[in-house]
Amino acid sequence: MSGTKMARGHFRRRLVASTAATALIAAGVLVGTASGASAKPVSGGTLYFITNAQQFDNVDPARVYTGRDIAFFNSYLYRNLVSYKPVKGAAGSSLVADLATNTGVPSNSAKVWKFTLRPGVAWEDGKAVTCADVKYGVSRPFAADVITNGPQYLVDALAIPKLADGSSAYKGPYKKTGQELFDKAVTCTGTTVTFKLNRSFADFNYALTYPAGAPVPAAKDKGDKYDLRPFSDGPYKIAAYKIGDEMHLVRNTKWSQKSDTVRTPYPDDIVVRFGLDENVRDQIMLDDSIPNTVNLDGLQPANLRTFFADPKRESQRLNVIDPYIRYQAANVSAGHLDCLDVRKAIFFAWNTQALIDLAGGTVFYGVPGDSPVKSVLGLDYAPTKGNIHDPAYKIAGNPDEAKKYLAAAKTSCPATYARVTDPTKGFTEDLPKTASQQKASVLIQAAMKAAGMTVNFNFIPSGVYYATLGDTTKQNDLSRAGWAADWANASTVIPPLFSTPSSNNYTQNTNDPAFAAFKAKSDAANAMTDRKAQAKAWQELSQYAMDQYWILNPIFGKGQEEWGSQVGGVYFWDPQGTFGFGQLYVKG
Amino acid sequence: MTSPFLEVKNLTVSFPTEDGLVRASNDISFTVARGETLAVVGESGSGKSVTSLAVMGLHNRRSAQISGEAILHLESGDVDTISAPEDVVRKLRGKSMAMIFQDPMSALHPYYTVGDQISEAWGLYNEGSKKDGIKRAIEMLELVGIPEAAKRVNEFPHQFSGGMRQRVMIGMALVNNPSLLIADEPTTALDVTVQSQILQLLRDMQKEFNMAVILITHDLGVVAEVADRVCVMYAGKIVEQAQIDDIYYVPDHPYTIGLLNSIPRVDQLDGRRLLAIPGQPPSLISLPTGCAFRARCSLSHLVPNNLCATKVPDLDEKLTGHFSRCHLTEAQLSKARTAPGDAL
Amino acid sequence: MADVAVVDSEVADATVVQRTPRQIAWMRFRRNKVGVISACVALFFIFGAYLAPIITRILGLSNTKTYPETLNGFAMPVGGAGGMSLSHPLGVEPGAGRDLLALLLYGSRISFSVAIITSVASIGLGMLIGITTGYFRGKVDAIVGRFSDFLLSFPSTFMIIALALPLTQRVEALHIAQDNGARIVVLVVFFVFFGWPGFARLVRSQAFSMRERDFVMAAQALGASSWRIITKELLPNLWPTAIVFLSISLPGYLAAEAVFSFLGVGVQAPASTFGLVLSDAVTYWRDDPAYLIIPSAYLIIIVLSLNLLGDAIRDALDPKNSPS
Amino acid sequence: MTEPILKLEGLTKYFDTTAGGIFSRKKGTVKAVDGIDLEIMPGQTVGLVGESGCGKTTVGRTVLKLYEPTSGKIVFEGRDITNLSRHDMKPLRAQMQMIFQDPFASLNPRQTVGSLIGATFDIQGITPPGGVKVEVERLMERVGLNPEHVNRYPHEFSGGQRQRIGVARAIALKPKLIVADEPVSALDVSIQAQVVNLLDDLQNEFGMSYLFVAHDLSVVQHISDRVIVMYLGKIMEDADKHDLFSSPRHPYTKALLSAVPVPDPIKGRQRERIILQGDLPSPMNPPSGCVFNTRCWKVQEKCRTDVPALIQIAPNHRLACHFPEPA
Amino acid sequence: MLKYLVRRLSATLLVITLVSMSVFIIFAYLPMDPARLTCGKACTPPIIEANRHRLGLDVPVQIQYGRFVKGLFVGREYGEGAAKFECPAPAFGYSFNKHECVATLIASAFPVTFSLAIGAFILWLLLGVSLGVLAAKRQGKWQDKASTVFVLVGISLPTFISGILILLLALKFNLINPIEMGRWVSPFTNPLGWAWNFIFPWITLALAFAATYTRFTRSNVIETSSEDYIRTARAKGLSEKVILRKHTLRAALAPIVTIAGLDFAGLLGGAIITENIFNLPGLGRLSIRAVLIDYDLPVILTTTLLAATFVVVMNLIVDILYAYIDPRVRVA
Repeated sequence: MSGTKMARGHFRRRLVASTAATALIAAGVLVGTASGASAKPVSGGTLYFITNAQQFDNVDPARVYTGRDIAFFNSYLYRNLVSYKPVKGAAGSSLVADLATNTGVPSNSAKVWKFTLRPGVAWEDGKAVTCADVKYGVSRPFAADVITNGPQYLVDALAIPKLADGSSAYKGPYKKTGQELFDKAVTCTGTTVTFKLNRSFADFNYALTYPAGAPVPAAKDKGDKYDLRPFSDGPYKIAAYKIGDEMHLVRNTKWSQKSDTVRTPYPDDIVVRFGLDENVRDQIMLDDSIPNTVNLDGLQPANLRTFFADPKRESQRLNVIDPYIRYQAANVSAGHLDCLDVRKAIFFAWNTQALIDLAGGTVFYGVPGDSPVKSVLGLDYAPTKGNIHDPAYKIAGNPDEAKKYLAAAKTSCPATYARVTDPTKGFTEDLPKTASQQKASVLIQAAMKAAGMTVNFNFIPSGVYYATLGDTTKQNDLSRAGWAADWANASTVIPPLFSTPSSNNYTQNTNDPAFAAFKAKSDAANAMTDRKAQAKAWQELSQYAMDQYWILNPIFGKGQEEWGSQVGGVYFWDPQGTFGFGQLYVKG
Repeated sequence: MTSPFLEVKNLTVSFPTEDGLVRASNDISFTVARGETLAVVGESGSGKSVTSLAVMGLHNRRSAQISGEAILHLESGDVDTISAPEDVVRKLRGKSMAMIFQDPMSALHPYYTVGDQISEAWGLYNEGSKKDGIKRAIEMLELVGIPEAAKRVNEFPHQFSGGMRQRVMIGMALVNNPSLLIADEPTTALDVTVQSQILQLLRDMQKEFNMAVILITHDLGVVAEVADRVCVMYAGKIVEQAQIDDIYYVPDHPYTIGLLNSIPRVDQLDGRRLLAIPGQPPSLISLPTGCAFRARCSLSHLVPNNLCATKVPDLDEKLTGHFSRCHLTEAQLSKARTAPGDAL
Repeated sequence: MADVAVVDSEVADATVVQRTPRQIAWMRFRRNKVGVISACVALFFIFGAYLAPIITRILGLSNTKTYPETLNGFAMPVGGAGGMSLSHPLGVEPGAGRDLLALLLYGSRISFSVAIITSVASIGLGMLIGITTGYFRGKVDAIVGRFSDFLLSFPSTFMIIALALPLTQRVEALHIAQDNGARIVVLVVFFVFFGWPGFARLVRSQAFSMRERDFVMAAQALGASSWRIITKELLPNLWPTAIVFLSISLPGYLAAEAVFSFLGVGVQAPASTFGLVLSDAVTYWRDDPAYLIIPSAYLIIIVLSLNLLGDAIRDALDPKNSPS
Repeated sequence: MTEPILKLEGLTKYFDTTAGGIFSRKKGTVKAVDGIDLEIMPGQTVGLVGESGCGKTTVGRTVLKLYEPTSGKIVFEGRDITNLSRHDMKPLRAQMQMIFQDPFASLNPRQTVGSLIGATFDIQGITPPGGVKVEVERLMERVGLNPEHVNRYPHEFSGGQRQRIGVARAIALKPKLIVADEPVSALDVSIQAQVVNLLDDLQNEFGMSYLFVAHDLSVVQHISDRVIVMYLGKIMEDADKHDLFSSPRHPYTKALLSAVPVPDPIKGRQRERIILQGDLPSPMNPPSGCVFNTRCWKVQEKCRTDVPALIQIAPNHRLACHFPEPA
Repeated sequence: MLKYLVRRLSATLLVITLVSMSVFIIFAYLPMDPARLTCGKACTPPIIEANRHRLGLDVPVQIQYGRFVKGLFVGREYGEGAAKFECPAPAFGYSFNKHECVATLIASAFPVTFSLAIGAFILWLLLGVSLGVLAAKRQGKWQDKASTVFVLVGISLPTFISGILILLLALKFNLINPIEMGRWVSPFTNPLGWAWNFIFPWITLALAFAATYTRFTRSNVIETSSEDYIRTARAKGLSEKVILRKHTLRAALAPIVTIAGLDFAGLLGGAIITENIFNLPGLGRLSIRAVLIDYDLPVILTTTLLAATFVVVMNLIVDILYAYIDPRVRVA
């Protein structure tokens, strides 16, 4: 399992380039935007996907939360009320009505949203998709002990009271505790579903691009087991899903093109092969031995270069700026990296160059970033001052500068200084246990050593990496993490990463004296309706986070996709940060 | 005297080892006729078993150097088991010559029933089904005195007692009416009461089958009970060969004399001190020059010119039909015989 | 009577060259060319492992230092054969750019340490338990015997893999050792825990049968204490078994350590062991085959020479060849 | 009247045989020695004969408390040592020693002759006059070994020489009783006499008693003053050597004697031979009544039901038979 | 015999019970918190507690064990209210990562592991025994030396190296279709496809195991050849071929049953490395991924238990088999 690939499954957001779309640095402009655009798509054939994973993390619509999986299932199995437009480029980030006839009608300062269902949409058993199905689907994320992993926007935003411990008073459709509260928040009148929110939520329809808002027929729901065999209202249905082996999708004969303006199913069969080792996958891609294959995981860095240098593979690859930033979260709580000077020392000592080289170089991996908000977010991004723009900053690390800060730390925070410089102690970084992160640890160790610091590593099984970090008692001094905006608003970046003590905030900055002020400003920004003012607030907050070195050495990442010579219709679907699965076809 | 069935001439067997050549048996010659029992007596390492295994062609031809002849006078003609091709010798084994061993426990295959093992031997030289073989095995078991043979034929060797196992061995060896039976210490592992049973059985079987029997043993008592003629071996060589009574009453070699004088006898209650032969047998790798027994022989000083140390004595016929390998004169020997205490 | 004595000793002098059992084994071992060569090779590697800090210092290398100048912009070694050069005799590690020789020297140090500590500890424990149960028998023997049967039926590999992570955390929490130290502790404890019953069984059966041997009875008849019998009568006769077992288990544990670190259990990066280097090398096999071949060969040579050495020792000490 | 050096009263030794499994269970009991009474006088040699499995070796070992007796009494020099602890036994061990059958197995292959013999002093904590080394060399010389070989290992000696080492070890502390367990049966014929003579000489010199355990009646006959015949853990007959060999009263003794081959062809041909049928019964399941009844040619109904007592039929002659042979 | 069987069987059951108990206790006292690890991404204390309840870890360990044992016989229910579902007996637990009853996962993984084990087993036995016999018969000749080399290489070459080399070669020469690699093919519907699927893993394992058997066979054949009963067979006039086939091998190979049985049992628990390298969805891969990727406790617990059970049961089978082969150890 090559690290970048593996890790990608564990960054949990993908980016909407921007609704405003104007300031967008278009994705997919880096290396030839491939895809034989001239060829006409053909129907039929079998399309293969190959991956090292044993299974999809989740298949249950309420639990799917990785960009790739959302794009995959949205294209084939589920229909949401609204969807992103399945086209290349900036236009792909615009919303279109899908299951609904419109993209949502807000009222009461966007505290109430109404969607009307499209007629003629049927489940795979032929029954019509009803408003009750939508309501039932929306209710499921409330069953927090069954529906794990999914996005929490609906739970957070629907007008249902919260209990003292922060959980919703509604416990989901299985236990039915507080059902009446939910029934008030989500109502059906005919084919119109109405959502009552607890606050103004101008982007609420974007939150509904998550399948968590997709309908589920109550009769087919089997709780946890629904994750294996969700019911389809899309153009395909699951013929077989065997973990560790394959998922086989076949055409859903009850689906009709008339009722769907978004999807265009081409292949007859779609097969996802699980558990293929990286050597095997790379072999397939390099030899083009299975030409109707799409690689869901990337190539190993070494093979990546070979593949991208081969002129024969010109039309089988994409190298784009992806929606992710990768960074190290500094645990600023007492007893950890509670010393700004030490954090700065680490920042300056960091050998970003070697780490980038290791992961494929700037061509494939990314460039040093200067903000938690990625530049592709447009409006909300502004270059920050300091950090990588500091004259002393060197991309390959500046141990001398680091030592200066360490010297300062000696007086400003002697305990922390003593610990990080003690060869028998040092500080500890959490890393997911993948081959590439283990390799990266070598470089990190060498860089820290050069600056007179000691670093240890705590490798956590990759599948439980974030779950383990989420336990604040388990978190160490520094934790590697990644993030992508859920849609083109830093409201999906700054608050989750810094201003809520939720499980996505690995800085533990609630202990920071500046936290209260930061949170207040963040909450205010979140509630702003003036987009420009809001953007400015986000920029200031970004600057503050960077100044505090809550996160260190972010990388604005890139992503690559490869596919076989028989696969056509490939483009990079910006908002999902992955393929536009729905347009893929197998060349005749 | 009938013509010999087996004629062994100048048989020499050596084994090359890391430490040197082991001359296990050296220039052995003897004959044995049908109906006759030849006993080969000697201590461990004297070469008695090695000789018999050579006759049977049971030495690994790669690890043993064998010379000389061992001629079987068969009805179909003479065969020299030393020089004959392996395959020819193999087809003589079991049929023309058979062998039984000291330890019947380890000599029987632990995983097969005794019936299987006997019928396997029978099947080699007889046409017939397995059933016939088992029938024959039962016959043989009855013959060698195993009670309830029909039942016990299906049992495994470990279910038999030592004596019964040796009976099975004998039965198996005799299943094809061999003309020659070599019994290599057949009773050494057995208790005396069982030993006498087995010796009795061997005598009976010899009569029944009119076999030539070579009995290899270290026990002079056993020899006295069953042998017609005796070869005494020492350090790989035959030192004395004679009719049974001659060996016991007119022993003609200091070693034989010494042996007879050194063993306590249950029939003599005089409590006299045993006359031990001093020292140890020599190593077969570095045999001393001259007579191998010289170092332990108390009479060698009687031989002039230090002859014992320089010349290996020949196996001379000192009395009629009585061969001895010694430089001493008959007179000197006869004195040693009659007054052992004085001479030795 | 005097006549007997004199002649006896003459013959004994002529036939037997005086040698102690140890000398005989040593002589037999020396005669085995393959054994001697593999002993040299094994010693060479063992010394290499334990002198790693000195060797690397002499060569001006470090196992933690990265050599960015040896890598190109794609973090691949510059030059052929995995970046072999005078300053980096076995080339460098792609990706991070550490010196491969230093990695292997330090890596084999960990592997050897684990293997040696484990072998010695499990043999020591096995010897202690085996000899006591074999000699005293009775209740203790029955209980220990059942327990070791029980352990032998445990899927030790599974247990090690499944428990390595949580137990490492526990060892760290108890401040017994930290980080890779803790992982090594866990690995060694596991190996020993599941390793001793095999040897104890062997020793027990030998002690059991030896106890019935007349020389033990002779000692008992002289009034020797159990302690004396165990230490003076049994133990000296069990050393060859222990040495043979050691020579067999050493390469076994060495390879096992490599396997576990390959699987991601046991020692972890940024430290280097054979398993870690090899699992990393597999991802580079196309672009840098030397990086796969050299460590594989290095490991195979070590294990092979230890195995050959073990064979030679076994032949030299084999009781079947022994004159006793 | 002199006191016996060793007296056994109703000595029994049973062995439990167990079956494997998670919990071992008793499978059966081997009655190796089943009620033995005997006395050995100072300077006397008592031969204990019988076929393999008759329990004679077990008697020897139990006498020395190498096996704990199941019941009965062992009296050594008038002292009941049956229940003495290991610790209390230790000083007594200097007085009672053992010579073993297998000269290969009874010497620890990893110890030199010097340490093998010297261990006796070491264990008993005795320093002989002149020191252990001198004494060891003296002992070696006494048993006919070259004292220069004191640093050699057992494998460097021949069988006969090893048995001499064993003898030297046994006599080192000048014991009063030596249990010699088949001391010559593993030796070649020409060597047997050497060791038998050595034992004879030592007895003359030191005056110790021997319990001479052997299956070879010729050797026993030669060395013993008195001979005890055992069968299936029980004494069949116990008599003065001459009585026993010239006029055995027990059918088993008689059969045993007649089965011993005599190295005299003419005598052999003339001799009356009693060939016993069948094998020794299993000591786990001995026959009822007289244990010999299954093979006895004189067996009668009484033999199958009544156990014959070992009774004194003449001075120095005890017998356990319902229908003894005529004297 | 029946009595013996019953006794051995009950002893075996007891051992399995003890093993399962200790495995249970060991895992129950680990510092890992499965409730947190499987509770998903938005873990708050109430959710973790709800999750603990869902996993059945909110009760003392003896009750957990009781439920486990009960589940084995009557099945087990999970979830509450409308989300309730059942794992039918034998229920080893439920994997919330894979959304499957562990028994189902095992049922699909076991045929793979069994196929791998049985094929490799046959291959290495054939290879090891025939090489061993050859070496013994040609003692000191080149065949013997060649087999020694094979043995040493086999013993010294870790499977994670040999397996990868074999895989890379097979891929390089297009001997395997990479996308179909390791996919389960039933031997009943497509025996050739099944065999082809497993041939490289078989070779990998056979290489590692055959060496031991070659060595073992060689020394046993040599040892047996010097037994008295072989000399007896020769004295009977049997030909060397018959002696080897019927007399020597029978005795020389009998002890192999024990080793082979235990090796086979060990493999049945999962050949972790080989399964991983060759993408075989067997027990070994199931368990190692459960450990290294998502720490899926019910799966780890079950595979561990299963592996132990295989060893214990195989011990029993081997003993019975051995008694059948060697009449001396047959019990009355």
